Amino acid sequence: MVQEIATVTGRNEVADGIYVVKFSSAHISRTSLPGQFVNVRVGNGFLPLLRRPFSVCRTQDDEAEIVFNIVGEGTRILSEKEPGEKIDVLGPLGTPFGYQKGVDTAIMVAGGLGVAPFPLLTQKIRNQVKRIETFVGAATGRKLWTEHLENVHAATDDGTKGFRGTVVAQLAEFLESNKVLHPKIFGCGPTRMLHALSDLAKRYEIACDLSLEGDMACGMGICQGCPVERVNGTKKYSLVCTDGPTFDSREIVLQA
Amino acid sequence: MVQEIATVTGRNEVADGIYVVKFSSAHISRTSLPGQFVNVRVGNGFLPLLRRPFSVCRTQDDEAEIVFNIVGEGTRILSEKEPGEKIDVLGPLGTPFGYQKGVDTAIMVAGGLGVAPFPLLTQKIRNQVKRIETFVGAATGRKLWTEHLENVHAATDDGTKGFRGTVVAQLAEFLESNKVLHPKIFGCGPTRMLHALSDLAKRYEIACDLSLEGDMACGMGICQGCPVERVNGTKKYSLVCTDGPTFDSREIVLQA
Amino acid sequence: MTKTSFKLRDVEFKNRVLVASGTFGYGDELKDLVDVNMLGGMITKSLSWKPRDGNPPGRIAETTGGMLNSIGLANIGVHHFVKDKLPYLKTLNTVVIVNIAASSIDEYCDVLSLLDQEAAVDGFEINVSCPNVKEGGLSFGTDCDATAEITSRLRRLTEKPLIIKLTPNVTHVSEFAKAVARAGADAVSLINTVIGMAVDIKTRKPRLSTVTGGLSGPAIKPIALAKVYEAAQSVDIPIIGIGGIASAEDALEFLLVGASAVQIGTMNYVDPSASVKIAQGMAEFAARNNVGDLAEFVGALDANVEFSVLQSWL
Amino acid sequence: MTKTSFKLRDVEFKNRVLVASGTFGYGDELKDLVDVNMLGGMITKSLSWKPRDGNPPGRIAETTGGMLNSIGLANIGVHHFVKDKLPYLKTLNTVVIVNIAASSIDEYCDVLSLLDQEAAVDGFEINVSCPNVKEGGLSFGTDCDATAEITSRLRRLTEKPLIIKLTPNVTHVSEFAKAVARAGADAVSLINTVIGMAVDIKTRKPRLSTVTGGLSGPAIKPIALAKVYEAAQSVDIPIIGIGGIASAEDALEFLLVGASAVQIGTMNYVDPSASVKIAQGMAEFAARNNVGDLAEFVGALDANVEFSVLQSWL
Ligand SMILES: Cc1cc2nc3c(=O)[nH]c(=O)nc-3n(C[C@H](O)[C@H](O)[C@H](O)COP(=O)(O)OP(=O)(O)OC[C@H]3O[C@@H](n4cnc5c(N)ncnc54)[C@H](O)[C@@H]3O)c2cc1C
Ligand SMILES: Cc1cc2nc3c(=O)[nH]c(=O)nc-3n(C[C@H](O)[C@H](O)[C@H](O)COP(=O)(O)OP(=O)(O)OC[C@H]3O[C@@H](n4cnc5c(N)ncnc54)[C@H](O)[C@@H]3O)c2cc1C
Ligand SMILES: Cc1cc2nc3c(=O)[nH]c(=O)nc-3n(C[C@H](O)[C@H](O)[C@H](O)COP(=O)(O)O)c2cc1C
Ligand SMILES: Cc1cc2nc3c(=O)[nH]c(=O)nc-3n(C[C@H](O)[C@H](O)[C@H](O)COP(=O)(O)O)c2cc1C
Ligand code: FES
Ligand code: FES
Repeated sequence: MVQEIATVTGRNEVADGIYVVKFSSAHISRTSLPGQFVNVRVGNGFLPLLRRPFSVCRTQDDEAEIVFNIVGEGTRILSEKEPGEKIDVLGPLGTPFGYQKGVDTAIMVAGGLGVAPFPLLTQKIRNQVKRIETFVGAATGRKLWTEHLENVHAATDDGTKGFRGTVVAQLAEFLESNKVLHPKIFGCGPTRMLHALSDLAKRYEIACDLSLEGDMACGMGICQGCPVERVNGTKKYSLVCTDGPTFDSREIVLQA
Repeated sequence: MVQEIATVTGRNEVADGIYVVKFSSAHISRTSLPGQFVNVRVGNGFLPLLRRPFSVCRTQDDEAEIVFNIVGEGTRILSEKEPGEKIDVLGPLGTPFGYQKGVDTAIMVAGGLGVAPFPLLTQKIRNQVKRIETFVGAATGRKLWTEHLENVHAATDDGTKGFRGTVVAQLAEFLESNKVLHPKIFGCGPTRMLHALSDLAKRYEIACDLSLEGDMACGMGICQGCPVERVNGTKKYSLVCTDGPTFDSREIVLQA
Repeated sequence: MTKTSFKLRDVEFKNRVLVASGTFGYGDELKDLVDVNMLGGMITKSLSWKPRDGNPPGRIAETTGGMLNSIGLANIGVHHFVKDKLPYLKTLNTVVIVNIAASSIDEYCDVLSLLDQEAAVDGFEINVSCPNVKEGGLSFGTDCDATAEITSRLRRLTEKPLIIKLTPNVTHVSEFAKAVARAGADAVSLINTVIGMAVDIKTRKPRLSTVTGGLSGPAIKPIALAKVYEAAQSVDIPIIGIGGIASAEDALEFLLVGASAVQIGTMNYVDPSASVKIAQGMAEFAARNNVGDLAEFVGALDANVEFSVLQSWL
Repeated sequence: MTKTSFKLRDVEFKNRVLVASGTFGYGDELKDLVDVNMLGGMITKSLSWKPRDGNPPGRIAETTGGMLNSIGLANIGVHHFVKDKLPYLKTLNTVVIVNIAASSIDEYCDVLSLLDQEAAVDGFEINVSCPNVKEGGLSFGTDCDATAEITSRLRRLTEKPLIIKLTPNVTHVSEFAKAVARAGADAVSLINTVIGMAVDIKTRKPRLSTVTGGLSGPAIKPIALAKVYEAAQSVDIPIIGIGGIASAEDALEFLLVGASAVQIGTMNYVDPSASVKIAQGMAEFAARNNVGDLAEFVGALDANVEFSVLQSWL
């Protein structure tokens, strides 16, 4: 984990309102594992005050990339960073996805910007598994970003591209008509989607790691601000920022 | 007085760290009188929260100009405005300089950014007086901006340009060696300079209008936040934003 | 169309947005910029019996997301107000509330009695954040008995809406709300400014000539919401929420925690049209969400009652 | 070189900057990012006798220039702390203060007694912003007698520095400062967070699961300064200033109004190196201004005594 004033080396609108920002940091690029995140201070002022967390999306040599859409002031400021400008990045943070030996088929399921961690997961897992199937959902075709992924199955709410409906429904159809060997699901997206995905994983008895979002103040296990309820165990809550953001779907209680 | 979302039409660094920002506003341009100011909201956020006051520096057709240096967050943001961007401007505000009939020689005295109101004063008074003498002081030559003025006498603290010393000392020398007919002094600059200028005006028995600065919350006579003590009269304080920013030097008590 | 109006006694406010005392002058200064007839009402700068000069310079200082002020209740006095300001206010088609400040209970009574005869004055808001000269300058507003006494004395003098404006600078604002409700107030408004200060480290002087002053603006919104919520849990009379409101969304937060209406203060300086935009934005939000009457938002917070201010370990 | 150190009892702090409770964990989490040996000291997260799970999700919410929290004092408990955290803290070359939270006076005493034997614990800060179970959950910190009683009970149990951390959510913080000074505290620290809340208007739910929580960050700095100033006017024991400090300039404001040292809270989340930068910046400012000892700033406010909190009409 380092705190670095990194130089922005690229910024692209890769889909409608979706930005990729690239920055140089040897440490973050070379040590980040899939599912980990960086915590970005978008400016020196106090609006916004807190850092903003983003999954490490892709790494290449000494550069790392994040992908995001504009939801508020922080992401708006970030989307306006020009190459050459500086950002204050802290990372890598959190517990990566578990991709132990024995998994043959990696099934990645992304809702909206939940696609963020999967380019890096694809990058790292490619030589280890036999097969990758990637399900990417978005509201509409213009908001779909599917680069750096393998075997992409697209789904849109309005049917403008790929399957009409949710990614989870699409995955269910896929599982009905395809045999998958030693599969594991990796999911990231809105809570409602994670609920559906978690249910599906239980039904098919497939191991499933989910990457959660949630308000964070520190991102480093200091403030205790990001609890997620555990199914059982000695303590009632885990912390999204350090114990997560990735969790085995059977170990946590997703919020309503 | 209007509140307008005006388009920035120009931005130039006219001297070291000194910026001129031009914006289009027919009303402000056509109704502003010398010594009046506009109150600018530099962004939609809350940092800074309050508007920032700037003298109307020059007007041309439907465009008006302000000139400023970077002292804090507000002026920094303003200095980064690109042509085409919008700023929220409120004005013209305040009481203009008094340049009644009977004045033959206008003596303008500026310390630092106190030069701001004088291009407009020059523009408006040019055909009315017989002679204009302008004294402009700065810390150093690189920070001297003397465009759109007449008969400029420059002074710098370090002597890199013009007279070495303060503008007020330079003006005193000038008055010793020159006859001026029916003069009036117009002064704008740091408080210490205004003190010296006010003393000089008394000594030479020359009428003198000073333009004051001071913290403002509203700029419109609402908040009562900008008092200046009066020498005498029925009320103890005047308001810088509405009764001023220009005052007859004999009517007010300058702060220490 | 969404119903936006509400009533206090016989007085109907066309919507739930008012401009706060001290941030809109006497109503005439901003007439070129704001159509005050689009608002539920306007509240004047605090008026005292005699004109007041106010405090020495060093009256305002900006802070992160807010500002400090120490104006010293500079005002033109009630006689001057009646003569020079009321004629214009008479022409308005909105509710006019006069805010009163005083340094003794008798002074409050005198100012109110004089104004009660004026038809153009629709009601009163009482600023109790004033030094009680008899008690060595301690603020009335932090003394529950004094606040209640002011209320009951004034109640006897007027049939018009009587709103007591509470200070947040007390341990339990609910005690003050209950006391003034019992003493006959028609409503409470809160919060007045939060005590704060700022220092210029170069000169080593306080930025305000009075050392401390009142903090206002977006920075205090969370504090104001908690105080309004506390008051709303404790009394049945209407509450007018004030503190850092800058948008329709902010105003709706106040309604949800229990305010029947809101006042816009500091933001009037930043954007004179803020209050009108907020009034419109509230109606639009309601319409978009099929809410027929803004009253449906009042106190409609969906809070888990198991938890409360007291039980939460901060 | 400017002298930056100060003493509390026998304990010497190498400079006047500490990290605040709850914003630096137990000291080991940030060791890769911050050299805590560059600081005057570190204060642990509040510890209670037993571990505490804390409040349900919805524990933090950002606000203008600040944040709300309602953590519920989630902590690992004092036994776990002694076993797993103290060994690391022993290796540090800075002052380690343990912050204690409890729901009864006996619990405060038990935790302190247990830790008093540990050489690695240099002193105690007592978080009185905790619900007193015996009084139905009312906070100890808003009850002057209870706060004083905690102080005197704990005083009898330790010779180490005893700092009482005051809440700003009271009318007169000076009364609390005086009471704990009389009861034997070595210092007071203030402010803890200011009660606040925020609402999600779409769901109509409070953003915090406990409805209200504590506001911190730059937004509250003016409030904190005024409270520290009020306390400094009323007691002679050292004061540690807390609230919204983000720069050396901010810290110096606190020294000028009377604080002997400061704590950095929320800014540790935003910039883990903030506290070290602040400590360095204070020394540099002093050196630039030919101040040989930071002590010269303490209480050096150049205030016009004619005016005061009480007399200013806000
Ligand atoms: C571990 C982690 C990894 C993340 N990775 C990514 C990523 O790779 N790409 C990406 O686009 N986003 C990601 N997010 C979400 C991202 O952090 C937020 O979108 C961002 O913080 C919003 O900041 P803002 O200032 O633009 O919006 P704000 O002003 O903070 O919020 C604007 C609105 O969005 C809502 N909002 C804020 N944060 C979230 C959130 N976390 N989830 C849902 N709604 C929210 C707010 O309630 C508010 O209504 C991640 C979050 C976490 C916790
Ligand atoms: C009527 C009027 C007309 C003005 N006209 C001009 C003009 O034409 N050109 C110009 O450059 N400036 C002018 N000023 C001053 C200008 O408004 C301030 O420089 C500006 O508000 C600073 O904003 P900021 O956010 O950049 O700095 P802030 O962050 O507000 O301040 C940064 C530092 O500068 C100091 N400071 C802030 N305001 C002033 C001030 N008014 N005077 C001295 N120090 C200050 C602060 O104390 C602080 O230390 C005028 C002021 C008034 C009242
Ligand atoms: C400069 C200024 C002057 C004020 N004057 C008064 C006043 O005369 N009487 C009063 O009751 N409140 C006064 N207030 C308080 C406001 O009415 C309001 O309660 C407070 O500012 C909080 O709201 P806000 O955050 O929206 O500004 C004043 C506030 C400011 C900023
Ligand atoms: C998330 C969070 C957790 C906190 N936990 C504690 C705590 O356990 N004990 C305590 O005494 N203060 C706690 N505080 C209060 C801080 O120590 C500090 O008093 C307060 O945040 C004001 O300082 P700041 O504005 O610099 O953050 C906490 C603050 C925050 C933001
Ligand atoms: S965000 Fe601070 S502990 Fe997780
Ligand atoms: S700045 Fe508000 S009255 Fe002058």
